[in-house]
Amino acid sequence: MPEWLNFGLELTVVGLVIVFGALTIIATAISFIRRANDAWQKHEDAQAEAATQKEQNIDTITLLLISAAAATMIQGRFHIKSIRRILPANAQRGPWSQQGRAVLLGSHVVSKKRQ
Amino acid sequence: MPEWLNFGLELTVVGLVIVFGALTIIATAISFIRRANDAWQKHEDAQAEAATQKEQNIDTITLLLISAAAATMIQGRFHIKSIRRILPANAQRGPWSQQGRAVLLGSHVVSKKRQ
Amino acid sequence: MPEWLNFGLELTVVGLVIVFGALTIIATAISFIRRANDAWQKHEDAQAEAATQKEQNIDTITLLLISAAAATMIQGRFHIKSIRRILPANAQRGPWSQQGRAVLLGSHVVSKKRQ
Amino acid sequence: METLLEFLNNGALGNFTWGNFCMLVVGGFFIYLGIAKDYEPLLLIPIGFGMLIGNIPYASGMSIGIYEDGADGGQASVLSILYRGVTQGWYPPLIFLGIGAMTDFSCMLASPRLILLGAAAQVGIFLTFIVALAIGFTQAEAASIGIIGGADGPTAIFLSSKLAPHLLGAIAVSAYSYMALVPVIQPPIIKLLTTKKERLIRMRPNKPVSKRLRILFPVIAFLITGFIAPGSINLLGFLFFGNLLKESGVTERLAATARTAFIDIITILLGVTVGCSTDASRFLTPASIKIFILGATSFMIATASGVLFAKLMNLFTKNKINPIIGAAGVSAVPDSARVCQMVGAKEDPNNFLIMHAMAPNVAGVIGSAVAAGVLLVTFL
Amino acid sequence: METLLEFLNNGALGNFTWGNFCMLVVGGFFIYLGIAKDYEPLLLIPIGFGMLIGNIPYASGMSIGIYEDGADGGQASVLSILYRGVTQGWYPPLIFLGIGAMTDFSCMLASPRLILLGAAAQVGIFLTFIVALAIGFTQAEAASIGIIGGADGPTAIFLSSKLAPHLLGAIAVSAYSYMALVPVIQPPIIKLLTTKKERLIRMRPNKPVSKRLRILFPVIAFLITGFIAPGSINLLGFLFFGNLLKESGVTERLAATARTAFIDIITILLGVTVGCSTDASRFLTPASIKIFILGATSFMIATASGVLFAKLMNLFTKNKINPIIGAAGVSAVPDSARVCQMVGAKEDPNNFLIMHAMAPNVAGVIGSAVAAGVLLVTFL
Amino acid sequence: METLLEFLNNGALGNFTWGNFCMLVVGGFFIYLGIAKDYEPLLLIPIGFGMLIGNIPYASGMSIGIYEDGADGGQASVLSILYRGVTQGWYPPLIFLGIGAMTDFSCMLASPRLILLGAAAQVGIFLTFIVALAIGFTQAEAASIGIIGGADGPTAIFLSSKLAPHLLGAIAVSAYSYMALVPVIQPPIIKLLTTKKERLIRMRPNKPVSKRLRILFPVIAFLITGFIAPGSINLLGFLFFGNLLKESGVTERLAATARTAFIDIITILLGVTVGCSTDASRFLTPASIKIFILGATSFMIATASGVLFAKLMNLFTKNKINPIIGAAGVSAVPDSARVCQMVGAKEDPNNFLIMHAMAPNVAGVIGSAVAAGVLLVTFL
Ligand code: NA
Ligand code: NA
Ligand code: NA
Repeated sequence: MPEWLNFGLELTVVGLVIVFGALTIIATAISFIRRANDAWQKHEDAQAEAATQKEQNIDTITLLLISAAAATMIQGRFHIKSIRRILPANAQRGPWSQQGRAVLLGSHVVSKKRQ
Repeated sequence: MPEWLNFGLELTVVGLVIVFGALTIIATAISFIRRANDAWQKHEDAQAEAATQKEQNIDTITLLLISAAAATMIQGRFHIKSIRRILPANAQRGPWSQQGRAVLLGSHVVSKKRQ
Repeated sequence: MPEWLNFGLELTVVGLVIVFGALTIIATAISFIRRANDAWQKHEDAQAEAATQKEQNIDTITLLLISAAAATMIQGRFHIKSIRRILPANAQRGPWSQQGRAVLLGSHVVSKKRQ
Repeated sequence: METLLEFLNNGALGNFTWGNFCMLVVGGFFIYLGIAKDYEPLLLIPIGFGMLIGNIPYASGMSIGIYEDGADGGQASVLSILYRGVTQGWYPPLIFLGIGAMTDFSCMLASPRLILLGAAAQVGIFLTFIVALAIGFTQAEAASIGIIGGADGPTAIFLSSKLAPHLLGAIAVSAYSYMALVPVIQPPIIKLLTTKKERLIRMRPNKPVSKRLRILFPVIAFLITGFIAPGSINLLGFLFFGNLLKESGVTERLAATARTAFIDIITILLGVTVGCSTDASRFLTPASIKIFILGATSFMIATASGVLFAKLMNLFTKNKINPIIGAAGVSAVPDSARVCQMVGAKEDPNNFLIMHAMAPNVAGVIGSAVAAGVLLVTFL
Repeated sequence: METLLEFLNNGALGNFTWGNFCMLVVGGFFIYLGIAKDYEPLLLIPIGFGMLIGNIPYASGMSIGIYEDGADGGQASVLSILYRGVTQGWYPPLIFLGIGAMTDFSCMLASPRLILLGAAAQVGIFLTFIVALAIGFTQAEAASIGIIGGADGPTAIFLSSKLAPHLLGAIAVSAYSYMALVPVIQPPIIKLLTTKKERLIRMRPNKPVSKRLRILFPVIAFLITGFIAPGSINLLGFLFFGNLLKESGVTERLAATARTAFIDIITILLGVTVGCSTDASRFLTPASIKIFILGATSFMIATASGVLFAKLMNLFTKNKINPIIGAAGVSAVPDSARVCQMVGAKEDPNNFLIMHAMAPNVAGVIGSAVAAGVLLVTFL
Repeated sequence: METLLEFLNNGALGNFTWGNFCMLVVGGFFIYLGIAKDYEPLLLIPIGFGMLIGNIPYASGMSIGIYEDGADGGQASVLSILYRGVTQGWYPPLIFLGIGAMTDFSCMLASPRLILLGAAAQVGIFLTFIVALAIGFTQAEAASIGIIGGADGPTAIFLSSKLAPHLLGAIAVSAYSYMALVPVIQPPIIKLLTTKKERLIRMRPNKPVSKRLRILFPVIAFLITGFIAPGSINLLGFLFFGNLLKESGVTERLAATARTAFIDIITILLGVTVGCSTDASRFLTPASIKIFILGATSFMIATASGVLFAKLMNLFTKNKINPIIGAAGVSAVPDSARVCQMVGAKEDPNNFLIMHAMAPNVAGVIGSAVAAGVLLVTFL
């Protein structure tokens, strides 16, 4: 058998073993996690609630931001009772998006008078 | 006549000939195509129909995707009769946009239960 | 006092003087401008009107663009009396956005017949 | 007057060759395929127009051409600078970042066993490697040619930029051409290798996948592939990173940019420069012809082995797999999955294979990246 | 205390020059023009702020300045790295890509004869070239100065980065300044060269343009210009490529990115670095003054020749052209077209010239790019 | 068979070290913090995943690793190329461009006196510098470590890339870690240094700020900071330039791109490459431990000095400041401002501190950039 064929076959075997190996391990890991999932489910639901908690929490921030802005404008003569939420619950969170909101808000506050 | 002026004028002539040449040829080509267009028109209309055909075809894909997803959720107990098309006919086609739809779809399927 | 401590303290002093200096000057500048603002206000209002003037002016352009396009389509048989403005007053101005409008417009004109 | 003639002579007209003419025709044909036939237009149109740019003939030495990279002391041309992303191999990982950010792996996570089909389709890579050796290519060249069967443009470009830069143009173009031609190449092979009865097999709809699994997957899959084939981390690292950005739920703004503006920019630059690199004098060679033939072979072997492996799996499982979806293992996301759907729909319009086909489809991307990693560390 | 004083001395205060002061004022004025007068704000504001950055004086050798490119072995400054896109000339083609993706050529396709007006306006480039030779600039310098009359910032930057890098700052700034001042420069010239009767000429509304023509145009136009003036393919290749992405109908996502995020990013980087490059010690020279004067001349000649050529054409056609739109041939898209509209509307508010003016306007972009190609291959 | 084993040996498995393992765990932990705790996910997730990529072990010399920059004549790895934006220091200014385009300075413009709080918080930088000198770091290293107290990732990366490249990984990671941990670090310090009565102080709502002031601010602030500390223009030039794009009202399209696609792209590349640079063999050193401890110190000193300075100011003004907002002077925009809001709300739910806290918050960004400029010119 010529050298190149020999080498080619060897590499083919090694290569396929590695490719199949990698993907098989991934597949196994996935099925394992899926099975484990039911056990985790309970814990997850707990987390989910916590999450909504946090969600609320963030809304509070927004609420405060808005109230603050409003206060800024109306010099605190009135009081905000409720605010309809304009962002979906799963909107981008994270500092920068918050910042983003603040930005919009800020300019909005200003625009009121000047734009 | 000084050398620089000589050279300058020569370049000016050459340059203008080339600029006018290029744009004139373009203009001519365009008018030619415009004239040829009427002849092509018939053929084009034929194509246009074909296109709508294809369009349909792609919608079918979408339809199947959606049905499949629905099936996934309702474990095929019901049957989808008709689906309102949410994308304009001239929406981006091409693999990635398809992919895009699949993505949205996938997450939608999941969100149903988990989000 | 060891050399490094000596150096460290010196740099700290210099650094803080510069940081406080810079920010203090900024703060002073801002308050100065704020005070000057009232004086400028009158002039600003004048400008504001000029701005709306210009705004109008730009709308005129848009109006003409649209009329032109319309004329293109209806071969000038009718006449446009009024056009509802689709862009907010503070939409991006500047050449490219104008260009952008022209683009949309152009393709719109064409699409009418061919798309 | 002489000046004018002389000028035109030094320009395109003077340096015209029939090779350039052929390439211009090919470029125009690519554009036509993209627009009229809607074959992978996002790839074919940039590549096609790039071919036009790259084959306008002119006297060299004016730092216009894509190969005038300033190595000869002259100024590097604009095209050669934009081409660096290809030659230095950093466009492909960035494209994988965007692909990861737009790919939904749930179909694959829902039925892990189908992942193996994505492995099976890589057989094409290695068999083609052997054939390429047989007809006299060097080992590194053969490896770069074989990867065409991976049906992943970025993977092919990345590997050949490292192993066989001089063949990059031909390899990239044939890889993208065949990816565009998937709807033409695959159906006959699928029909040939499957019985009507097999093509009628219906598969159970997938159960939904938990958010946690979708978040854990990119991390775990990266670690596994990275440890087994470190050569693949450049590609898979960015693929799974992009997917984590998508699934994490807290980095949506990054994922959104990665799958829109970012991947679009890189796609434009990659496509047009790869097209430009097909200068006739370098591209129209016997080697290119061989590469195109080998590429086709590679694609067919890959499709066939995917299908056959599905049938093999059916011998050992009671919950039968429709062997059509084995063809999706070649990746070429998501075209080959759509092909499977259509082939299946021909037999039974209510058989929704596409959701199942997406599993081997995306698995195939991982599979060929791992194979590329193996070849990279073997020959670099 | 000494340390503090010494520190401040090594800083801006110690190295202050009146030249810097002037440039800071100019920068502020550019910003004012952009905001208060809305003159090309997308260009003037980045350039203006760049002038502020580039003229803060400081002791060099801290790899802060845009000219500290590490050639002297030191570290390349951030600004010098971002400036490479200008000096290596790859920002302009990328901007042309975006312009192509946002330009609608239908107005031009609807009345091809108006394209010639876009050629006529290029006379300014070559006459200015002669004048520049006359007052002692080298040929390469003269060519780069002449191109200012092309009224295309990217074209001017591209050519001068290749032919006269040392004049790039002055050329770029004057090109953009005059583009911004089009509404001031052109009207008087137009009025001077046309009769009221001519300005009242109404032109027939355009017929719509078929989609096929709009798709074929970028390909054909690129081949024609490429073959005749290969030196222009770097600019026109990307311009027409972008336009094909727009018109093809199947690559809208690429076109959308090219005309938004992509061109915006490059515009920001180009503008601010060009502004930074106007360091007083390099910018405030007799040469710059001459360049500004020549640039103005170039603009006026271009406008005039456009208008006069329109009148010339009217001698040979029965379907008269309103000579006002000849002025749009200088490009400066779409400002000069808007100027034509306004000048025309002064005489007859119901005369819609802008759609017609867009034709020579976009043709002018092509014309000056071709001229740049000619100059490039002649002097490189 | 041997080939296979040998292959695996040359791969990750053969080169595995416990150091890599630790770093992989840390990376996973970062990702967990970002997702589960929502701590700065836009930073922690890219950095965390980068740590995974950077700590997959492999035999070097395959141009995979981020440190294989081709200096040894080999091919530069993709990661090393993307990492250049960090080592050459041009990612940070571009991020500042985007931050400027998304930051609304009106809160600060409405009550200028609060700017001083942003200066006070920089005390942490210099005191930490002294401590770092004390425990044996070189002056340049000590400066780079002190800047962690600036609580600005980009500033810290920019400075250390110039002064102490070998510590960049550790400094960047600790800077971002502590920025993410602001909600954990600051509250106790605030409570410790303030009385309930002080925390209950209500501040007058701000009056609106005129558009003109918002436009003038970036220009004037840049000139002031530039003249006093030229070393800061790379950072502040882009910050204020971005802000001018936002406020000018005529460059909104540029500002919009700068604060979305542009900053997102740079954030992705910066985060993942910084993460990759934490290769265990370089990262797990005594120096890193010290840096983390010093970083924490720096953060605490900064917070404390902000709060204390607020109390100091209250001695001289009748219109009292709520000392809580002094903590926002460390920047870490906008987290620390949110922390102030929460701490204040604990005492009085109707006390809206956040609008006031934004003032020292954004002022802190300017403050630490100026401090960085001082350190840069002192030690470069
Ligand atoms: Na594949
Ligand atoms: Na022009
Ligand atoms: Na700070």
